[in-house]
Amino acid sequence: MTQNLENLPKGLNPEDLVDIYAKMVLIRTLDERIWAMNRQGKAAIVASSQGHEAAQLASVWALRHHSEDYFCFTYYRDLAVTVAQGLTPTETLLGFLAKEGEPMSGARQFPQHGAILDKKVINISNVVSTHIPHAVGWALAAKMRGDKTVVAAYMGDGATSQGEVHEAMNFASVLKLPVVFIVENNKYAISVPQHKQMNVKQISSRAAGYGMTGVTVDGTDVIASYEACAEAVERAARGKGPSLVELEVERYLPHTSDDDDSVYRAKAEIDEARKRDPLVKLKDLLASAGLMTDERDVELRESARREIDAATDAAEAAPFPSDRDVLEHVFEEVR
Amino acid sequence: MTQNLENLPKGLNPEDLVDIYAKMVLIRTLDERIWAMNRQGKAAIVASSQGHEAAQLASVWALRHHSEDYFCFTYYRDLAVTVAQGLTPTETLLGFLAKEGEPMSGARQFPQHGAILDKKVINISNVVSTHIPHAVGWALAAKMRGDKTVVAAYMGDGATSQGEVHEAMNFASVLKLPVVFIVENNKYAISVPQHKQMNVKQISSRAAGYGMTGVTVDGTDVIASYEACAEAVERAARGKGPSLVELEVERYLPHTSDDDDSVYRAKAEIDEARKRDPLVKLKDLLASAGLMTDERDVELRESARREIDAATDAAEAAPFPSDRDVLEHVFEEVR
Amino acid sequence: MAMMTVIEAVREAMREEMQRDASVFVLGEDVGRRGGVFLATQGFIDEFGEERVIDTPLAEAAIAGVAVGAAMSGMRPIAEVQFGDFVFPVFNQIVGEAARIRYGTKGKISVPMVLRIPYGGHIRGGLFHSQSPEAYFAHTPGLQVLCPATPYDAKGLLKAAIRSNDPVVFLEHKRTYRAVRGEVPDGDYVVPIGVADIKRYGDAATIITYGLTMHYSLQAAEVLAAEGIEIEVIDLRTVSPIDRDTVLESVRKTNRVLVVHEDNIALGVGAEVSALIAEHAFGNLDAPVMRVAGPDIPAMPFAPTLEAAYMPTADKIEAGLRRLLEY
Amino acid sequence: MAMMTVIEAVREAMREEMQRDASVFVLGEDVGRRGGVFLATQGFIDEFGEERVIDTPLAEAAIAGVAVGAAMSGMRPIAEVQFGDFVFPVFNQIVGEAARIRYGTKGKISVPMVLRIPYGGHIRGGLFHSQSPEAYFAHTPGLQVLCPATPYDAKGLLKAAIRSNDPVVFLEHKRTYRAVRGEVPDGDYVVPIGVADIKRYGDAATIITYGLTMHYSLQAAEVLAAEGIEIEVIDLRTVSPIDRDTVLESVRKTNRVLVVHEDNIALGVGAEVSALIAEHAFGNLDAPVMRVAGPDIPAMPFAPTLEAAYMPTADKIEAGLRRLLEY
Ligand SMILES: Cc1ncc(C[n+]2csc(CCOP(=O)(O)OP(=O)(O)O)c2C)c(N)n1
Ligand SMILES: Cc1ncc(C[n+]2csc(CCOP(=O)(O)OP(=O)(O)O)c2C)c(N)n1
Ligand SMILES: [Mg+2]
Ligand SMILES: [Mg+2]
Repeated sequence: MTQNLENLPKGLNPEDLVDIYAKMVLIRTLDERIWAMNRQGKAAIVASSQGHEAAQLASVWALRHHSEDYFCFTYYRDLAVTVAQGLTPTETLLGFLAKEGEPMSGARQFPQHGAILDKKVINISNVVSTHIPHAVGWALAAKMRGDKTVVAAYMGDGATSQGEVHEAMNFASVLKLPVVFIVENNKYAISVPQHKQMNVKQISSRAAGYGMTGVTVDGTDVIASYEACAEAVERAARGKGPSLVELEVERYLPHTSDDDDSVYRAKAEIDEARKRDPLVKLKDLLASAGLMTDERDVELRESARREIDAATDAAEAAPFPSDRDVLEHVFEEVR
Repeated sequence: MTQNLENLPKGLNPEDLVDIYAKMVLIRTLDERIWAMNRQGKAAIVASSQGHEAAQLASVWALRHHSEDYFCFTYYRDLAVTVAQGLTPTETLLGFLAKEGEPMSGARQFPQHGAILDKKVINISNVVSTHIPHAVGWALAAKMRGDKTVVAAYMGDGATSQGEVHEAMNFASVLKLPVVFIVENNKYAISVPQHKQMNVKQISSRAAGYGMTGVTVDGTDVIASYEACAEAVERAARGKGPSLVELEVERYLPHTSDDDDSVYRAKAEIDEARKRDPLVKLKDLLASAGLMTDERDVELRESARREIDAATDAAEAAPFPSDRDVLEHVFEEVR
Repeated sequence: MAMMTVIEAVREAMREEMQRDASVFVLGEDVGRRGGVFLATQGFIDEFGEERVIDTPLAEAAIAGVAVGAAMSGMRPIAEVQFGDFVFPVFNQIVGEAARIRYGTKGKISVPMVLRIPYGGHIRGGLFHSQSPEAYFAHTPGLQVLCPATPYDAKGLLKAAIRSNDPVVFLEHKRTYRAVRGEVPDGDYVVPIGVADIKRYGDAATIITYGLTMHYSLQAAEVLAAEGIEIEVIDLRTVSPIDRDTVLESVRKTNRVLVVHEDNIALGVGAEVSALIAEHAFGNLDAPVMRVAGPDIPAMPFAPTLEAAYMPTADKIEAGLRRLLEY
Repeated sequence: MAMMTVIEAVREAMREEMQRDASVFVLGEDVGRRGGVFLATQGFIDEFGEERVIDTPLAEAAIAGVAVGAAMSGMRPIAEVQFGDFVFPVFNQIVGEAARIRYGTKGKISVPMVLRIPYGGHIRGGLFHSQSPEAYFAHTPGLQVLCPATPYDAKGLLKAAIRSNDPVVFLEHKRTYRAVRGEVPDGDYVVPIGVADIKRYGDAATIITYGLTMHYSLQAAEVLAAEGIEIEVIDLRTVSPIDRDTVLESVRKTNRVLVVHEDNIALGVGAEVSALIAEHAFGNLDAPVMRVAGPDIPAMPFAPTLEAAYMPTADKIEAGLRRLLEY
């Protein structure tokens, strides 16, 4: 642990950590359920958030506590962001099962894709990195309108190789836009390890070339992640322009349910990574601070399981969307 | 001057400087002639190299002296590179007048575009930065074949904002390819000044984010430019991967003959820039070292004028290309 | 009524819309102090300030992508790409993203942006300053693709484009910028998107065209008119979605169709026009639908002789008409 | 003869060409240890080493652009884009550059590269894993665009593509990868680029198609065959340049044409086929050239019900045939 609970970063209270832990338990339970439903042939495709939860939740708490308003441009692995922002487990599962009532895209898109504007989350596309310029544009619009939105743009390590990320980061820095670029570096782009993606150890080393602040922290550590994100959010909120926050996380499962990581990743490496499990780390921290007991933890897990069970039932019971509107929403009016 | 002639960088001799000066005089004379021919309505479009000559010629001399073999991917402003590589003034002018016999594209393309393989120059496209991945691919091919080619990839400051530059630099660094990225930073992309293009003073600050060496030097100073390029070429030749060399130059004329810089650039700024004229600086250096006299300079200028006069006559006398082959070379065979 | 050129009409449309609606802004390379390389935004930076007239870095994907993001949040950006040939870096954002966002959010988010693209050749632009990219966009459901030919249409369509709640690719033919003058009414008006215009009435045959070749088609029609043969000239104006009604009605009247465009022939807009006519007016045709278009070579060579060999000019259109009429 | 799937045929073609010619190499995301996300290069890294099987950063423009540069210098790169939907970042390099390099150097430089793209839907790919991008490339002079439907054609065409001295966009339908098995001869053979194949002979009407819908077209033809109506099915295989001779000859025989593809209808490949037939076989048609294709919506929604509504399946093709025959 980088910090003890006496010395938490500004804005973060011990109760926040308890709340974050409870969310993390719920999200891990949900994530595991979705994966299982894929193996049962029910969910067509899944990208797991397991190992990324601390980074994702810390960023959301930092946005909440350090901006007047914010908006999240997520990517497919950001289950913890969407759930923290209010997408319910049932809604989430409607997405994974492509059922009627799915709120992001009406099941036109892969799960977790589309928009939930009232929950401040947009994730339009599966094309890696296309959302980074969108996030910058959203921030530009906010600045032009004079509202106080800070935009969080989430991406993986692999995404940073895309030209559009370069263009968008540069653009945001020139115009000093309120954006926080959050890189969840799990050291793999599908099978391609970091050293084949880039010749640097820290992606944050790119920030200097855009004239912005960049920092790399342990993304399995909620407190360190919170602190780094909070500083970046504050910079954005104060009109000081964008920042790049690299959160070093772990990917415990294959890239997606379609992937087989055994051909490119040693089991020992994953076992080693498991030692940094954000869930375990946060629980241990809370326990050592007297804020969590094994009994309370079991309670949390059981209540999570019950909630996910109920959501599963609801989602399974829902019908597939009717195809009647398949031609609609190409344009404002059907032509 | 950053150096005196006693202390020249490895590989650079005083005679080289005299040769470079003579080339510079020829190229400046040619460049001025082309601009004049545009104003006479004869040359449709011109991008002047004036102010960039020291940087361009120093890079060519560095490539010659520090690699076994090399190849240049130039851009439209690299007249000094193409001429130093052997494109004659007549051939050059055939290009600007779009005449039969133009060697780079058969006058299918803008002047200076196409390829002169025997002269180791390719400049396919007017689309800024598309050649940077090509240069990297050429270097990859050289490395795969085991030949010793070092590839020079020339671009302007504006070009560095393009996503493809990011992708290509990263790619080259991961694979440790023999490339020297040469940025001729004249602080303008047409009318857009550097501070609206990027939030950094030195473009070379991007290099660290790719894990490569980056350096910024005075590109109106032949010796400093040579030294920076030579080190980069040697790194590439020794298998140490790519480098980014930023040469700070001046653009004395509008972006192209189609541009009117008076609406966005103060005359005083250009007057100030004229004080760094690479031609004047090199002449003064040679004179102070006893390697150039006013008489010899006048001789050089007059011989250049005669050569360009003859080339002008030859190019003007040439016919336009016949349109008979306009459908050819879409594919290997006409379909 | 005022006489103005196409570039003046474009400038007026943007200026009036920016005056009318604070959510409209422009971004692109050199649009600020320089006023754009074709001066479409001349004077804007003084009138509207740097905040609404944004000189961008040289990065088309970001220009387009930032515009998409701003439009998603309710602004009405007008993004400029300097030349049609430099448009490919925007494909990911425009063809891949902007076109699908309404559909992919089931109508929750729209993208009210305009991508302005000076395009086309016959200006000695050579291989990389002459491109006609409209067909790529016209193949993409979710995009509205406009190619005005006259100052009147340029102004009225650009206003409609800026006001549209869906993305518009707005193509301005470079040669028309200064070469084409015409009357433009004073005050506000829009030309509806998706509606073709009959620029000349006739009964012997119909030319379906747009952009610069609309003018060349009118010239060819004049030549035949001198011989008493009246050609109808339809200016599509919107090349996607195509105005089927106007096209089919004319076909039913003239029974002969020549499609004319500058873009190369294979899968050019003319292919879709021809296919639509085949599907919906098969029984009305006295002759095959013929096409006069750029040859299938990369557009378009630099030397004047080579450029002329590429370009579908009035004489080539006239020859096409005679072939059609003789069938 | 061996029975194999399309993905196996693709893999075999590449492996044999890499064994034959040291200048052939592959690059793309995950092509190394992972063997590609569809396993097209499974085992290659062990057989050919990291130097010729290059796992790249996640950067399609660089993958394409580096391949262009390597090809210009005489190598024969095979670049992989993981899904057709992620292909837009390569447009600048492929549509803008690779396609024009031979022309723009007057034949001095060629670009002998292959861009392999797993494409197409009906695999629950949703809005961003189902794209059919062939028409964009087919509109581009200088590109050869291949869409094999069977293992035999996949292997033979891919070999021809690798040996071609001009750039090839090689589209492999994802649903055919494992679903379609067929005989493939032992040993070396090529299928010539630009030559269509009659996959079924008939006289009542001609279906012109390619890719996955070729199989669905054969299914529809079987249904009608049971009623004694024989449909000819032409598999274009090369969608650009189109094999006019084979197409026109069949039209002259059957006098009725249905064009079928999965890509959306407006300016899909079917538009060019229809326009070509209009131009060159007008007098041979007993009915309009009709099209069965994806609707003009962004391809293709995720939910199974919605995907089915998009997809041109055998029953929709059968209905199209009946409409055509009744005309
Ligand atoms: C432009 C594009 N190229 C390729 C893909 C296929 N793809 C999906 S995710 C992915 C890897 C992304 O890695 P990273 O950004 O590190 O995110 P992670 O999945 O590791 O969280 C790839 C290659 C894609 N979706 N979009
Ligand atoms: C992709 C693309 N966008 C825009 C242009 C138009 N354009 C031509 S040169 C240029 C500025 C280039 O500036 P820089 O790279 O600094 O080179 P310089 O001309 O200053 O030497 C622009 C915007 C282009 N040719 N290609
Ligand atoms: Mg990753
Ligand atoms: Mg510059």
